[in-house]
Amino acid sequence: MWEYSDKVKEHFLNPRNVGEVEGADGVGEVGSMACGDALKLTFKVGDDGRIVDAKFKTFGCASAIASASALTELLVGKTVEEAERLTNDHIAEYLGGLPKEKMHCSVMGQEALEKAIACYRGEPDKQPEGNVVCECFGVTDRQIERALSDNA
Amino acid sequence: MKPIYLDNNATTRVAPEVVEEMLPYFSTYYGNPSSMYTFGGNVAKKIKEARAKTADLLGAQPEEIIFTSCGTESDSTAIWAALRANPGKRHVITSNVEHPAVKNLGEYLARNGYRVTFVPVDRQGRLDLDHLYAHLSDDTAVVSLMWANNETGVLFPVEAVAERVHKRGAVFHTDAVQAVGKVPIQMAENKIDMLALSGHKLHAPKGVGALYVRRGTKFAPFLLGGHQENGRRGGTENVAGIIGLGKAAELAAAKMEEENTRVKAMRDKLEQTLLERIPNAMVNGDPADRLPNTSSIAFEFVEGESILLMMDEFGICASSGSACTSGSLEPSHVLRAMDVPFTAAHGSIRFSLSIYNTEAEIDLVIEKLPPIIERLRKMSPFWSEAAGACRTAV
Amino acid sequence: MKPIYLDNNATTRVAPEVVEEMLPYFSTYYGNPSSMYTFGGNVAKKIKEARAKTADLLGAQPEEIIFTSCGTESDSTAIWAALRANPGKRHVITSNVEHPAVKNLGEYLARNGYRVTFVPVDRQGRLDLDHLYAHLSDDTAVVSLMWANNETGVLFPVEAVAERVHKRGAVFHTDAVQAVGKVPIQMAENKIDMLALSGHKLHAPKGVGALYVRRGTKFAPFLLGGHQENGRRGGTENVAGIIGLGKAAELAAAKMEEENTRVKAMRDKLEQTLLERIPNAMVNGDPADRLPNTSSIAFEFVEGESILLMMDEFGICASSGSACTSGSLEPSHVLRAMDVPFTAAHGSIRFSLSIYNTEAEIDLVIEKLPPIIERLRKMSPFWSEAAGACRTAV
Ligand SMILES: Cc1ncc(COP(=O)(O)O)c(C=O)c1O
Ligand SMILES: Cc1ncc(COP(=O)(O)O)c(C=O)c1O
Ligand code: FES
Ligand code: FES
Repeated sequence: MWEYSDKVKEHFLNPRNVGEVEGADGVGEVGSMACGDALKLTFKVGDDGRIVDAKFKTFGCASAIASASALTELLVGKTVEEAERLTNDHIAEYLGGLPKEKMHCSVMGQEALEKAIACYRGEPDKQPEGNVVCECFGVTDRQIERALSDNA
Repeated sequence: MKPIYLDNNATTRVAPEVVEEMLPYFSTYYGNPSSMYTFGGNVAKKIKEARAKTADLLGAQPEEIIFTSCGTESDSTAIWAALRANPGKRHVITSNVEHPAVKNLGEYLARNGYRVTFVPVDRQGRLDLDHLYAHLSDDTAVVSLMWANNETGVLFPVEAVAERVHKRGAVFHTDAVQAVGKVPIQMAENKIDMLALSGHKLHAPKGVGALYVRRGTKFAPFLLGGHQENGRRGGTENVAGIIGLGKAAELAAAKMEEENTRVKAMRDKLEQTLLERIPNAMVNGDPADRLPNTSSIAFEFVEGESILLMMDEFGICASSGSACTSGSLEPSHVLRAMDVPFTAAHGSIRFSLSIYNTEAEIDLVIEKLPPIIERLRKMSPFWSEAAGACRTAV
Repeated sequence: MKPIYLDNNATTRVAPEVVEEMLPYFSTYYGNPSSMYTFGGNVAKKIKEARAKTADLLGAQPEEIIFTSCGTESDSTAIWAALRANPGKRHVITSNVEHPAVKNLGEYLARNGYRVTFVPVDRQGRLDLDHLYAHLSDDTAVVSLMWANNETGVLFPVEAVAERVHKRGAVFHTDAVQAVGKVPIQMAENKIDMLALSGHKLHAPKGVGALYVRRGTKFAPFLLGGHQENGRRGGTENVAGIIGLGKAAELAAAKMEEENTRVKAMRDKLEQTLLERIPNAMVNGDPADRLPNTSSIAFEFVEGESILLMMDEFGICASSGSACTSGSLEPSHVLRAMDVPFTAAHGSIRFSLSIYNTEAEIDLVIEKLPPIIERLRKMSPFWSEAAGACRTAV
């Protein structure tokens, strides 16, 4: 059994902001429809440049759900520039930590956020750096290394 | 919270009768069965009794039973014994849906100088017999096939295969860890050379197993040491565990009927009702030839761990993939071997019942699970898109 | 009849505190520690606790402990791991007074492509260190020496040897089955790479053991299977046994002092009084460097089995040779390796005490044994001849 923090459990059992924001300004999808875990993040930016609404849909384990839920909470009220500085480390920290085998679930959150911000700015999709080591999750070795060192 | 325990293929509750039988052998009759004096000799007698009871459950002779520490050790012992007894032969046959106890040993052998054939299964988890027989050769030392699959409950026709394998001069071993106590086994009437069982799957404690070795089968010990188990397994006997296994074997023989009637009926009710109430759900594995207690159901577009943890809130215990491979993030190798699509494999849950389950427990699961699946599907990006199309397409 | 149990090197009484700790894990908390739900997770936590306690007894880290099914499995695991980690090296060093768990594996290796050096001991059972170091070479994969001898209690200087072996680039393993709980062990302060222990020698149940593997030591599993024990030992964990071992380790740490004072004093009284009262009797093994609980005494001109059975009439339990080799008619290989004359080896009795023994029990043995020896000697053809001469000659 994974040792999940109470906060992870709480977010898993009562996830915030499930769904899709209507008329979203930013949309980020990561993961593969064909074979693995996936996360779709949508957000809306208000007139003051701050994120007013963020929602997620995910196909994934408890930590994927909790990470996505945490991410949406972290996003609301931030400017896009502030949001850009969020990493999976912040997500994990917000949740009181994640088991190291489950770090990729929070990485998925960070990835979706990067894509959603790129989408918001009208930038083309960036190819991830490093080698994709897990096709299912679309996770690269660089991302895993980063996740592990961020959380060491 | 008292658990609603539907994970009996992972492990079982030790029967209270078994605990009672074991208890005196910890602090009161703690002698070493190898000892010269009465205080040890009495323990040896009790082990003899346990050996006879275990043999009885299998329709075997007491001297054909070797006690081990678990199913895994029994499997390793069998396969290594067959290889050591036939040093000239370098080929092994097994299936690609075996428990890690056999699978990982097979992969080890493949890396260490043996040719290993992993026989495939079809979409229902049924063994490709033509493939197996086509690869059986004079070089085949051992064929190891599970009697019943731990994840799907699918039964392999091991008795028929053993006959052909035996004629061909190879040793036939079966991992019967999930079959013993659930399907009738009569070793006196088949040609299986070795058979592995594990105590904790039949209401004996964890940490004790047994290996049946047919009289006359060439044998070499896996665990070298003292003269215990007639020189076939070194190490001081797990006395209490063995006595517990003997008692559990006796109970299993008496409850086999109930397992195949009352337990089966509860399994069927659970399965049928869940399939009725939950769209895009399907059974994994051949329903026609299956253990009476097992049901593996795929709930498409949701993820197994999430289901398990939400069920955990109600004390419902089941498993996604086998307990032995949890802790890994991979979907089960058994479901992959059966070509179950990923969206379904990821959301597969195994329910495995025992005589300790009640109708009321089944009813509770039937009540609690459909809303859980619905809730998780609402979060799933796949579901919203697939819902319309899939509801009819599957 | 309550036994007077002086055979604690064969096995021990499970401490009542240990049984109490184990009991709930049979029929109440029976979940599989690998499971996803709370009912299994709680069991995993309890195993974690047991691992920490076992590590504490050894002055080790929890992740350095692998639970096994017995001392024999721990020994096999260690030696095979060292060989597999160093496939280029084909030489093994051990002693010729090892327990069958190591001895028989050594002999197997000698028949299967390895060179094995069995280092001799002297008349007192002390290791010939010059012999050992002379044979240590770049080809040596592993040196396996027991910390304490099960028959005589003689201690080998394993920490000193480990230092030299390590410098030479070989793995050092010690079979510490008899030492753990009787002599202080601080793995953090020595260079021993692996160490085997067995639960039932320290008031945990039979059927559970542990292997210490120093962090950084290359390892390959002996029992392949599931991911249990961090991938280092397949097979569902002997949950109750492991929990029992953890508790026993905690108790052993607390009782180490008593073992080396009260128990040692009883052993010394028993030994000295028997030597005073029985002519032609002598201690086997170096009295200066010995376990506190063990005394092996040779009663010349009589036969061990007869002594044991006559003592059995009074409920006195002891052993001739090790329990593991009884059932064979051969005199102990340990005493033969020490060059104990046959007339003495055959009549050697091992007394091994524990904290459960009382002064009154010792007094009873002191009262009952001399007449038994006398009676048997009266029947012995050797005695009548030797009596006059030997009484003074020894
Ligand atoms: C020194 C020594 N090593 C190994 C063993 C084997 O332990 P087990 O019987 O638990 O396998 C014993 C006990 O019989 C022993 O005394
Ligand atoms: C089919 C099968 N074989 C082998 C095993 C291994 O048994 P054990 O965990 O007792 O070693 C199991 C149980 O996990 C099993 O289900
Ligand atoms: S998202 Fe699949 S393991 Fe976490
Ligand atoms: S005379 Fe029977 S064993 Fe020695």
